[in-house]
Amino acid sequence: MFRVSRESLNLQELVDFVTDPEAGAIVTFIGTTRNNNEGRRVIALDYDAYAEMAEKELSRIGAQAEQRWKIRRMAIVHRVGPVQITQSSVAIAVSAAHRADAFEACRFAIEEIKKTVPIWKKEVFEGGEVWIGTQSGQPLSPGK
Amino acid sequence: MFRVSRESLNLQELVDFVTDPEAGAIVTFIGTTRNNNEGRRVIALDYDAYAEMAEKELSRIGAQAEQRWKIRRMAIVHRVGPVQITQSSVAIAVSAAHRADAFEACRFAIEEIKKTVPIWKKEVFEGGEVWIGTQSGQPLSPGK
Amino acid sequence: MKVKVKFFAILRERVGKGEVVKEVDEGCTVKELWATLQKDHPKLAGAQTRLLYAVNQDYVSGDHVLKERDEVVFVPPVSGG
Amino acid sequence: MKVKVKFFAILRERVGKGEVVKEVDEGCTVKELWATLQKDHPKLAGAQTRLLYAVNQDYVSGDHVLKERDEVVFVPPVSGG
Repeated sequence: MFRVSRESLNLQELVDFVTDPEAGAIVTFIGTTRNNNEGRRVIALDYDAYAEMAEKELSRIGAQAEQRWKIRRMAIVHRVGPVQITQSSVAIAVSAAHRADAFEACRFAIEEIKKTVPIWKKEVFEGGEVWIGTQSGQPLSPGK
Repeated sequence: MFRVSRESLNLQELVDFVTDPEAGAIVTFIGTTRNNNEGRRVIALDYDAYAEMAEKELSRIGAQAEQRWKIRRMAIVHRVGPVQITQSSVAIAVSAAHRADAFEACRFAIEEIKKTVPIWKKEVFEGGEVWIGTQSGQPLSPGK
Repeated sequence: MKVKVKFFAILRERVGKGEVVKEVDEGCTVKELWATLQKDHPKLAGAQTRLLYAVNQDYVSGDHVLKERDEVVFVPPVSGG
Repeated sequence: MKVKVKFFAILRERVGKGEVVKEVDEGCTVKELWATLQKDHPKLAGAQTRLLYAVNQDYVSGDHVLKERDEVVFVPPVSGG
């Protein structure tokens, strides 16, 4: 299950999806909107996604994790649209026979999501808003 | 929330407990009964606990984690009694401002549980049963 | 030939819409397409911020040659999670 | 004086009950209590398997001296999780 969704995330749905009789461990990660960032008072995060490609990239992360670790199943759902304080923007669940694999694959997944998946967060804070990762007000031009 | 319980575990309850406006990450671990172990076909695990002391030890693990990592909240619930295949024996949830702390503290908690908390699992498998960690049929005598 | 360009995040805001269809010459690369877009939308022009390129939902290099009906996305630094 | 001993897991099964109250002498250590219990319950006697000791829900060493009404638990290798 690799999905971009406008609805609020249901962790239990992911856990049910990865539940497996051969699994002895399930590790989950949830990213939640924090009320502060770099000294700013955050009101909400607002996510935009290139959804079709993002789902493809999430599947690729799942396939990579399966190659690197002995895992049973993985599920990732990323939300788009506004995500209020304490609400979840991303949920990952991984099952494995043994816990070390589940922990490492789950950690890998969130690190990769932050690197390669075409999803962007705009931070709405008291006094303004900013697309994270993009210097505010600076013009854009292509890399190599 | 550090608890030993006879009821089936509710992960969402733990996640709700650790949800915090200062947290950007929640990591959870669930231990589930696997259908096989060391070549045996497992039917169920049956947990016994010295409940009052186990809860004290779980709190101690929480306090240690708070000293070592920058976490917001932690919850651990361990089940006693029979736990069928795919069902959960233990659930841990940790929230933190940043994900590295949440991952490390959660991993620490499950490793410590397996070392110090007075809870024991009996594996019921096809053809017999065994208390894990105790050589079957061998008499017992004190250490140092 | 025609290609479709989709804009997301800060690019969507600067262009003021999520999608344009562009007429480009045979042999046009994604990097060349970007240069054309900067002329159409002056707010896209300017200094150096790392962009990646995706064509039909796969990352490609800047000298990737476009084909009829390709879906092109210029990917500002991602920040999901 | 009297102390309460609780049995769990494999010890509970071998003794056939979860709890006994034992009369012990002043100055009795947990290790000495274990020796007494082995006489009462021959199934507890025998070779070397690591046991830990807990008194009133804290781990203690074998030479910990018992007090009236202490709650004593002999802890076989734990296997929670």
